[in-house]
Amino acid sequence: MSWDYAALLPGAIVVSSLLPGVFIFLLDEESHVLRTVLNLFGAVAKLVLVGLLIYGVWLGQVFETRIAIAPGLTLVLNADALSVLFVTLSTVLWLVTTVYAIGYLEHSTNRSRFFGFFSLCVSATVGIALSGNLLTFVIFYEVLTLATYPLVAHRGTPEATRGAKIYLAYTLSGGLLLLVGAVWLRTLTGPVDFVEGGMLGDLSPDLHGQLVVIFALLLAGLGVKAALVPLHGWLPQSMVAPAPVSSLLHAVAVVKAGAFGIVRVVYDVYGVTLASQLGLLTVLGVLASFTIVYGSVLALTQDGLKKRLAYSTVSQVSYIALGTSLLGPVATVGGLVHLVHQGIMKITLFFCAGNYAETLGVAKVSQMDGIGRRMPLTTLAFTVGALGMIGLPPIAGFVSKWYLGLGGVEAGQHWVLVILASSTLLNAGYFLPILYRAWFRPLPAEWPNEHHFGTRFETMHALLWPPVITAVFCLLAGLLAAAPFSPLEWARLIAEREYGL
Amino acid sequence: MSAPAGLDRATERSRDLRLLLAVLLTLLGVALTLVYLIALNAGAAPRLADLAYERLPSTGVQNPVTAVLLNYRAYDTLMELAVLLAALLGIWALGPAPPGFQRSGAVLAAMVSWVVPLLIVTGGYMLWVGGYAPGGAFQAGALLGAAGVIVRLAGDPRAGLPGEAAQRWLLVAGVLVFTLVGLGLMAFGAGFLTYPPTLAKWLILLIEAAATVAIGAALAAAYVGGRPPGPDARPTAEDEDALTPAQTPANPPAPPLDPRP
Amino acid sequence: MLIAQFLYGGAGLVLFTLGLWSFLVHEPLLRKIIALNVTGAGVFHVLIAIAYRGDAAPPDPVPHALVLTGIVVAVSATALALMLGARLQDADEEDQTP
Amino acid sequence: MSDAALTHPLVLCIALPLLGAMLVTALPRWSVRLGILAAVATAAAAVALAATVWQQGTLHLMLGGWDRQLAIALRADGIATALVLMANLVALGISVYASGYFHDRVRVRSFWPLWLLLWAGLNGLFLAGDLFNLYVMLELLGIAAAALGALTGNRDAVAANLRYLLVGLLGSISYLLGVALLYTAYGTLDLGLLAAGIADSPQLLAVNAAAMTLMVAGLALKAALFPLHFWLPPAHANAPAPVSAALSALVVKAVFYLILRLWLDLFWPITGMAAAMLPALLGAVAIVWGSWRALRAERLKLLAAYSTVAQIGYLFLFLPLLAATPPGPARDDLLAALLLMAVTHGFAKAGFFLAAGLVQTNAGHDRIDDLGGTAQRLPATTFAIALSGSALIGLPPSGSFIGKWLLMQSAIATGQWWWVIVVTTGSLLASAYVFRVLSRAFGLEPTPMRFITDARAEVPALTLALVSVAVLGLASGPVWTLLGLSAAGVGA
Repeated sequence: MSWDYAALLPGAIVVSSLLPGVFIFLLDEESHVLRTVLNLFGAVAKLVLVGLLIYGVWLGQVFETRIAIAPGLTLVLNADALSVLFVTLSTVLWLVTTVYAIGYLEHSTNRSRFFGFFSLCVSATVGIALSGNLLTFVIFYEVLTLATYPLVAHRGTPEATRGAKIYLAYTLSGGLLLLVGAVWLRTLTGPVDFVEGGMLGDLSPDLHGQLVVIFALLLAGLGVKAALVPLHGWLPQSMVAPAPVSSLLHAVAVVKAGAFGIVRVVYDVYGVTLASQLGLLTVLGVLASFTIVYGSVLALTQDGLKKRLAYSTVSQVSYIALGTSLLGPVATVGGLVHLVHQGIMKITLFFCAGNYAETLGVAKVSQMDGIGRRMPLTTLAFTVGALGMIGLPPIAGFVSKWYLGLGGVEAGQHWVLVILASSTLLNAGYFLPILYRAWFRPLPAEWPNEHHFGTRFETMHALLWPPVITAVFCLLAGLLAAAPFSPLEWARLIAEREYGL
Repeated sequence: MSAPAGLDRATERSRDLRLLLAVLLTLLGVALTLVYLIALNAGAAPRLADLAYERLPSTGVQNPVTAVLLNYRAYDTLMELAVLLAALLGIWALGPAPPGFQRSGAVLAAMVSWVVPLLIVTGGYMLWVGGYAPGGAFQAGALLGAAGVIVRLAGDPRAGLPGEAAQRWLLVAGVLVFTLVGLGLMAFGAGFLTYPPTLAKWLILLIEAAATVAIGAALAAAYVGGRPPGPDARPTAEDEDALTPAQTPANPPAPPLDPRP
Repeated sequence: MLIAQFLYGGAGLVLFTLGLWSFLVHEPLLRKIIALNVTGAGVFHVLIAIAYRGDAAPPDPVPHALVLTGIVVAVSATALALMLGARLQDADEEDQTP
Repeated sequence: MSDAALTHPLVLCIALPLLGAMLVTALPRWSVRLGILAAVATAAAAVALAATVWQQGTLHLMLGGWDRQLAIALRADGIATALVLMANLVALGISVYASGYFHDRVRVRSFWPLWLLLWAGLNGLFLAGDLFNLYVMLELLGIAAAALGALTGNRDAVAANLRYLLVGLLGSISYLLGVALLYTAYGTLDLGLLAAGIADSPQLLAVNAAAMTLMVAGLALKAALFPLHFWLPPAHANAPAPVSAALSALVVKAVFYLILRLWLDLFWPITGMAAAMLPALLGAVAIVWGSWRALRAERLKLLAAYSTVAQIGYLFLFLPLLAATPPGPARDDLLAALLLMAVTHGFAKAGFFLAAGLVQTNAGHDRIDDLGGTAQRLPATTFAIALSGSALIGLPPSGSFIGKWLLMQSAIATGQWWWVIVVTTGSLLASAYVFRVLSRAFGLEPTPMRFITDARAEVPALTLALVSVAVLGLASGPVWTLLGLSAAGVGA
């Protein structure tokens, strides 16, 4: 263990939210100011550290924290291009969500508990992002489960308890399968480090049978969090959580952790070549395609706004898996860039849904008539997110779908276009009626539960600006897709390295 | 009609079970006997006997059993005194002693006044003789305990033991002296319970004397069957037991035992 | 090996088995406690038998000492078991009276 | 005599609690203060012992300075030291907790001497190198434990602990007969000499096998290996919380330690795969059955007690894996994993019981279904339950996660994959029962204002739980070092 800057930075990124989290638990409930300071300090510190990391990686520095937890079992945190993509996404959205959560929850109950686990949750997420081997990934993956459970259960209502229980049942079972797969893989190869291009290529073909079974275990474990059908059952149930939690679960942490894990396993453990040779990509592609269509179909019928968004997540996250399952760098770019794009678009939508609920008591699509006139900025942000999801240029979602389609053609899998087209139609089917209602229907006489926060704007600042900012991100990610350091360019860099181009 | 039939079946089944158990235990007995036969013939004899006798002159005692108990394996004996004390403390934890028996009549009282001193004197003799002939702290302690039993039967609720405070010192005497001697020897560089040959005899006698008192007191106190009655047993105001007076008691005190007829 | 040694030790093993039987079969506490003591006595017999080295040689003092220790342990455990039993009986009687 | 000075902590670990027990017995008015003093001194001796063993390796002491055959040996090797260290730190935590737990004068006076005697017995058992001395220690443990368990004085507790005492006695007598057979055949009681004798005497297979069966069966009864576990749940669930913690975390563990010692050191020539299968199968059933009963338990402490039945089962799964793994790094890993599981469970279960006791004191009961408000009112306590609970499940980062990881790895590597199914089933059931409790903490109760409400009770529980997770889970390397295993050669 060496303790220089390069060896400390990845660890410090994890600790920067972990430590504030621990202190927040210990705080008295009434220490509003101190808690807010700790929250923001953690989020900003993490952002600064990630900035240093990006800069260093751009300069070609190697960052790696290694902690031997037992002989032969080493916790490795390091920064390759893929980790940087995910860690940046989580850190930026974390800061925004923290601001939003402070506005949303600082006046409700059990704040110390909530913000403590909130910090643990993001620590686990960046831990996942920076994991340098499968062991580390499994550890943070499980910690993420444990840290999000109290957030889902936070409201304390019977539905919340039930939703949290279902969430836990799914994720812990999935975690166990992942664990068994990881242990099994380790008996075959020794420590499973994430290596660009995969590390199982040299394994004797006799073991390929075992590798298929292990892949099934790993995919089952990761698929739960990534909400691959039929493992998605927990996600709509966990909608009982407060809005910032839903945002976090859907855009940054849980769902993304699963999708990110699938990317890691396919590219950096198995390697695309081996994975395609073993027929694993086909299985993944079929599962992802089915999930994309199935999630969208279910979203059509939901009246609850958050439920509709939840099913939309089920569908959209599988774009990442779809991109991963297509052999060829272009599709990879599409999948990876969607990791970021889906994140910023979905978080915008959830923030907006939270604003509607908090300001007007509106939780259902059928109550949203004319809401655009009452809350124009929020609804504008919502519109950007929704159109992006549908894939309208120049918003971010268009870029993802373009590359996915192109990748499908490149890989000779033309059916991908059919999936994308039908998904786009379905997206439009469940988002456009909302937009129509919001902008063109008359205002109702009275909102279900209206609050006035005494600001010039439609709602309080801490709630209003986060979705506006993320909506701007959605536009920028699409408009400036070709600029250096854009998500697209970064995804290209990763794809080039994975394919050794 | 069905209930008795069910009962019959139950007894029948338990009879079958007993039969099975009997068969199994018989097999176990036979197997153990065979194994024991093999073990006896394994050629381990004389086992530790010769060595124990060979080292006897440097143990400070001439009785080989005492040498084993108080020297070679003194540590066992120390812990065994702790076992006895633990059992007694466990009995005390269960509640106060039931009241004793009614005062004995004149005949019994006269006999007791003869027998008890005799037992105590015999105990002292046993303790002394243990150094070179069969006897020792256990036998002596057992006699003292028996004296206590007789005294309690004759009507003394405390079985001739002093009040609780003093009794506690008697009970811990054995282990306390034993441990302190052991640690003292260690402090002087001899090693825990490693007696210098010149002092061995007297140290062993000291330990044995304390052990005799402790064993006698523990046996008698165990027969009393609970925390000793007497003025000591009543709670006093200036007690320092609980450092904080604290909220509500964690658990209510155990109800006292029913007085026995 | 001496035949007396085998017979005496073997008798100890018979005691051990009988005690075990009684412990497993009989319900009343007192019988169980006595059964355990019989079982223990069986083991002590075996130890005493090992100590015997014929009439000519003095016996091995180590097993004797072990048995002495074992007896004190057995007495202690028996005393505690009896008192626990008595306490239990009291509690049951209290339950029945009101 | 610097060599002699090295072995002082070996003696002090046993003599100090013994001395403390005498003082608190004789001076009952000072029970708590003297008791805490003795606890701190004993724990310090244990730390000193660990430090000495860490530097010097295994310590040996022939008490009385006699020949090896004649004397009673004390010895501290890596396994013993690791467990001594765990037991003493846990016991220190329990002592601090207990100093505020009992309020009734009689209970205070009864608890401390018995507790220190139990402690002396624990250390004595871990450090003993003599088969008969181990018998005395077992009895000391058994009697002190039963007496402590019955301390509440209620009917259920007395009945359960009477049963515990009798069952324990039967177990010790069986063990003693095994010792008698070994003395008959080999003429010594010293563990090391006996081990050599047994290794040299394959012709005495019948004696060895019979002695092993008697001893291990008797100890399995005391260690509550399924189906001999029936006495444990009522005894542990009805004892006062600090006692439950000691019984579940330490006493059962000490007996298992003795089984392991006999299995690995003494009877290794005959404890091959065939012999190991039976205890492992029983362990597997214990895992599933114990976890299932824990899930169905209505009371928090009963849940914890059944969880102990399951956790003991895990330890027995290691036996066939050890038998199937040739000496080398893989076997070292396995041994370390076994120890890590035992040590982690010690900390976790103690933390769990102490926290459960606090919940019980505050709520006035421990029915899980009605715990809501209390669990939510005491964040630190609920945290202790959560942390120790995740160690019981084996979630990362806890010591038992590493233990289970290595256990499963070895099971797959040796082709005994069925244990993986057992472990995953057990983990799932454990998650279910732990979160069944934790979900009570998320209700609509009023928000607690402080993290800690009763420091003297909550800090020990939380600390013990935290050690099982953060310390043992993230830095378990010292376990390997203490076992004297080279970390360098360890790999897949």
